[in-house]
Amino acid sequence: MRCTLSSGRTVPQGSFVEHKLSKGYQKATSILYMHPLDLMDLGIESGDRVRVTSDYGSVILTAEATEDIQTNNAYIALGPYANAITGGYTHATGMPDYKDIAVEIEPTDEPVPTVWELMEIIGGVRYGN
Amino acid sequence: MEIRDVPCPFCGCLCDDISVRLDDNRILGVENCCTLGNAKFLSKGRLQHPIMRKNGKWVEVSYEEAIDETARILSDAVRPLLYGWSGTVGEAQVVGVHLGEEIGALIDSTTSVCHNPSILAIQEVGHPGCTLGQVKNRADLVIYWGCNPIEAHPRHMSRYTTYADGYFIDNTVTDRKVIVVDIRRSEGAKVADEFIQIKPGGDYLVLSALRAMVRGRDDVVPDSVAGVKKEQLQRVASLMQKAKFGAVFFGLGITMSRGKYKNVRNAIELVSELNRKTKFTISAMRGHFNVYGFNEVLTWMAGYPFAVDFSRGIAFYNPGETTVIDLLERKEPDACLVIASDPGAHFPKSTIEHMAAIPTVQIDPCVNATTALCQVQIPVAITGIEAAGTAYRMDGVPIRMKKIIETNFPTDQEILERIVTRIREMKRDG
Amino acid sequence: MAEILLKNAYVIDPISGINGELMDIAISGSRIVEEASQKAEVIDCQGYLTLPGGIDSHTHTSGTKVNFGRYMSPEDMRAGRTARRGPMHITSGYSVPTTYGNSYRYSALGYTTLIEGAMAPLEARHTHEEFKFTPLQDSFANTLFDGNWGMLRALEEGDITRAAAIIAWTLTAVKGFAIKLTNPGGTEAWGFGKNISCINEKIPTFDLTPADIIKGAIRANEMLHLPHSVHLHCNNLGTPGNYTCTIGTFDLVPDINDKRQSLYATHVQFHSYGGSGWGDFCSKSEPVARKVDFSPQIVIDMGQVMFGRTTTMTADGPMEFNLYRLHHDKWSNHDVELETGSGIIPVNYRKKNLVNSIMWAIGLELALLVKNPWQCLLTTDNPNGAPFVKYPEIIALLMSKQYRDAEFATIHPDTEKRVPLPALDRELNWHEIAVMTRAGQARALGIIDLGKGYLMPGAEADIAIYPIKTDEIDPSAEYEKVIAGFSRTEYTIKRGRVVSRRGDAIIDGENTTYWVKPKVPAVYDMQHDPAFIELFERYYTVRMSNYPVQEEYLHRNYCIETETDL
Amino acid sequence: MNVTITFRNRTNPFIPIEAEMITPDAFLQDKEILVGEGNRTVPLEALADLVIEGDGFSIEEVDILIRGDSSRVKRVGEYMNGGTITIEGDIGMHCGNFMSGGRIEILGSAEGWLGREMQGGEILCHGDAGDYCASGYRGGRRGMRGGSVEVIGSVGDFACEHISGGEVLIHGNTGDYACAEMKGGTVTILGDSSRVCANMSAGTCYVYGSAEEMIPTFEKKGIVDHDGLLFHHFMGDVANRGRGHLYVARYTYLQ
Repeated sequence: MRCTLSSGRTVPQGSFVEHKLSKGYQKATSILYMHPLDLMDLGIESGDRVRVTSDYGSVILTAEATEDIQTNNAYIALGPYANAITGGYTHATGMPDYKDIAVEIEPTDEPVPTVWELMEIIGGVRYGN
Repeated sequence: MEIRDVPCPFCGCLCDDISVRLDDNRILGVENCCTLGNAKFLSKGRLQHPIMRKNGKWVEVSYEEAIDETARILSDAVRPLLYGWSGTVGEAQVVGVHLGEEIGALIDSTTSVCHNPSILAIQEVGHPGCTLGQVKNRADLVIYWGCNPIEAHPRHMSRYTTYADGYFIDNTVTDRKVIVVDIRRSEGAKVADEFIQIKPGGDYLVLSALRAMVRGRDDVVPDSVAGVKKEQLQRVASLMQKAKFGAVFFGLGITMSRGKYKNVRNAIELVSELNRKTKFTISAMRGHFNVYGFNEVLTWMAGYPFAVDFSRGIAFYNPGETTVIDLLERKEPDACLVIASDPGAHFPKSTIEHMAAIPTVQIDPCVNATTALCQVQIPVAITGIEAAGTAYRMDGVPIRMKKIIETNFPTDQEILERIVTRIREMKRDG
Repeated sequence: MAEILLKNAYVIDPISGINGELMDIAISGSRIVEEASQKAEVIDCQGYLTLPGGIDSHTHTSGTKVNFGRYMSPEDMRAGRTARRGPMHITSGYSVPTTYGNSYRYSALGYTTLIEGAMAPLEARHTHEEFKFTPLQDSFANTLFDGNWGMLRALEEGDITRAAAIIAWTLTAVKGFAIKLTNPGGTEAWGFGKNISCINEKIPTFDLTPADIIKGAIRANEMLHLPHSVHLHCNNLGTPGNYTCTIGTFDLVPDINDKRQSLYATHVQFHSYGGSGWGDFCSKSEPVARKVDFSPQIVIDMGQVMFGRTTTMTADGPMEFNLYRLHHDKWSNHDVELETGSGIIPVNYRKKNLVNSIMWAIGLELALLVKNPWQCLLTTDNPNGAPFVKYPEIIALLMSKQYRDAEFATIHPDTEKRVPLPALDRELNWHEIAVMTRAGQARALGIIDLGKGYLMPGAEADIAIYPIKTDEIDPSAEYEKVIAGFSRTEYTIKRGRVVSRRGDAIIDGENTTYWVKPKVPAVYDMQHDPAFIELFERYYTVRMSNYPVQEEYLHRNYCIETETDL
Repeated sequence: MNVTITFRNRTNPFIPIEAEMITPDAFLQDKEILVGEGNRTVPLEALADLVIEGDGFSIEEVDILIRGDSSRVKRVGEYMNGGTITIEGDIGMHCGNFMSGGRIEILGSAEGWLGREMQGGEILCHGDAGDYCASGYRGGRRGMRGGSVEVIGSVGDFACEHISGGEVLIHGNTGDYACAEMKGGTVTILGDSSRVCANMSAGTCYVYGSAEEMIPTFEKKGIVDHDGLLFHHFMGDVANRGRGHLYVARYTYLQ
């Protein structure tokens, strides 16, 4: 399904901002909010996982229904999950396209990666656990 | 023990009425704070020692070794980047700017990925603004455009707008109208008198239509603009003109969406136009508690609010060229110092890939996503709790952050000063 | 203590009554002394013109709106960039330079003391932060009270003593120096988008007129025995016909201080306009100057306009909006809750523009028409009329009729019919220039007692040595040499140290911030006044305890304690 | 005088080179050409082979040829006032800034800010040009004021922003906000464009393709014939009290 994805702040994301490696932060930033009708179209329910793919990458997220959003639109808290599918081109303004990202959404059984895993994919090295 | 009137080191609201209960140098409880601030004051867990990556493994090192390594990395670099700054105080930012000058670095802050477009717009058309107390005491119309105060600035409405007592406002709930403009029905939209839902990317077009209407040129506007009916726009244009004091607050909904600074510019020009009819102000909902402070500091020291390139010995500024995302995307920096921010969590993948590929040092109290990208991390005192200094509220009001807890961790300023000193020694010794 | 002996200095020191004497000046530590020891470093002044360090009694170099002027103007920043060199940091900016830019460039002109023209109390910390990075000059902050609700309420109740107590608390809290009124009442009216037309119009939100505020503040100022008088930016700035308002304002001023004026009216050029609109806009410098001549209790500064690009910035928010509607360029506004307003727009004063040409003439006329130079000081209201780097040109214009005529020939041809300038033959002399750029300022500011503005033993060793031999230059004809001479000192000495040499800053420096602390009896200590506390709690967005500027912001500072009549 | 500059391969090809001294004028005056490579200043010869043949007595006699990888070389031809520069490959940002005379020809593509604040002379780019082609500097004011820019390929976003004079011809498409804040001059876009002429106050713009997401505050003036084709004629931007002319072959609104 083609959707327009935007990212932004949420209270849970903000509350865990000092604990980026916690389960709470991971959960708060890896939920994909979608209209219930779109979930129906995908044949999934809240809590199911989806693969979200843009021109810049692909990431596994947990879908959640909300009527606050219009169909064919999706919303995600800002954070490393959103950034896994955000491009670095800024139209020479300095600001990447964190909003209005064209994405393809499909159901999946794959697990949501941890923040450390996302960092390792791009060449980072986890500290501690 | 209770310490009153503590400024909160979380968001740009910089609420300075927090009461903190302490016992034995530990925070037991916090009053007046929102969920976000609360979480920060009560946060536990931090990096205890400087760490460094040796042979692919993290090892604990002394402050001296970590600072030495940082100084070496920065001195060797041809295109060093100093990034972050918004989560620390002006006194540390000043040292950062001098460091940038000293080593011919690029210096940029988190502004680059939040309200950079607002600044670009202000640089084109100016900024009719005010301090938040003007809104609190006078505004009978408040417009939140592309921002979500309930989630991002939870006390904004109760301290400064909708629910705040005001000198010229008899009943704050009935005497103030609230308009929310967003692409989704946010929490704020639910308490608004009027909600305008725009198609993603359509803010600019709606703003142009409102400007034409305020000028009395409804005739040129089509029946529907970016998903908004013309009738609703006319109703809103009329509400705006009837207000005695209107205040627009805008957020990342318009700075990050298509058009970027042009959206903000259009919003500012709408407000300037409205000032011909009545009183109107516009303000950015700044994120980090001191994101505005870095803009102020860099401006008085180098002339520009962010994204300055010192490589040619003068200050050069050109967002899109000297901004952090563009630099990393083009793989220009060959070393990076990150302080008081977490690009690992907030930058697009391709850009942090480059950060992981070059020597990167982070100065931060906590282990965060950026830790994984670094060669060195130096833990410091938590600014606003363990270290004092100046922060600038979203409206430009400077407030002194307090130190309420004693700590053995050095401050950002101390670490930066030691790095500068070490770099000077290295230069002197050739 | 380090000692310096300046030999063969050609000194003009109006406060000490010295008008051109070749003499030696001994410096020990930060002060001028009777004589220096053998160890003193000797500087041969070669007979060069040696003056007390320049004092700018009204300039905008530090604080919220100045910084916003930089922030919003990358095009101005790139117009004046210098590289890091020796101890000099990089600088940017032409009309609103960075703090280091201001400091180095003022120092090159021989200025050692700056009075920030307008500091909003709520944002005072910002001004003090920038003072720290303006290292080569001492700093003073005029503090804005034009729309201060606490003071306005007290005046509304006719309680001048209480108004004085509120002023005292605020000045002490924000480490301010003097009372500044900018368009009194007008900035409060601007809170709802309105303005005040003149001194007798009621403010929409308080039962007061500007006249009430001005008279009340003058009385309160003297009750507090502040060193400086009330520093006033009159109502109605920049409007055709406003000279009547200005003269009416001057009529309000009693003569109640025998050491200095009772009112300092700033940038009076902008307030000396005739005509009923832009169509018949003309100079009214003559009646204004005549009024000043007959009012020893008043001192004014010029607010000279010079041609070229600059940035206007003032607490006068409504005026800036009007200016924006004329220029259609970018416009910033920043109202400060319970206190004042402010606005900023870039402007380009053009010779082809008749109004701009008339403005240029009016500033010069005021300086030439006011008989006593102690009553008309040299400023551009930097950067409003022009950036301060234009001072040498202004000095030359005042000293040379020939230069004025040459310039006059290049401006809008209709100017001649609207201004008296071409008929003015007066040419100011070196002594008068010294009065208008340092001695007069020191007296008007009330800081002679602090050792400012003169060169006798006991004075602060703030000295400017210009590469000018007054007996070898005819300023009337060789005005180019006057400009060159005043543009770059041989030496600028600040507090006993050479800080600037032939235009380059040579040390980091550290300024002193001067602030006042009136001694108020406990009963008038607003810190414990319930009504005052309530005003804070209910209407400010900053807690009263977080409002005062903390000690950390002062660095090197000097507190002027005053006895009061409260 | 023929100047050939051949950039050599570098260990770190990503570090930009700032080469504002590469102008015919500098070679005519026989200046030592210094360039910035990151935070270091080096002679041009440290990065490129330099061959100078023949003499030049006037600026018109100086021809510069740039070869090798010049895609990260910025500010070539800045303040150029005569002569020619030919670039065989791609060129970095700010090529031809403030140019007032002479001719620059780029056989490859150009990065952002091509011909920024240009006052005169000609630029011809055979490939694509990046964002802010023929635009102004931050802080608004007037962008390109004179001269001509022709791009055979497409251009990025914010092309001709703040343009107040001169002529621009784009054979391909533009990105978003072409001719934003336009104050004068003539811009011709043979391909498609989006949100074109936003907030324009004066000047003329032709879009031969489709104008996507038209700004909703332009006044329709009817259909006119131009160049043998029919165009919708708009005036605006009304939101900005503008009196500019926009001619588009096709258009859509975001409704």
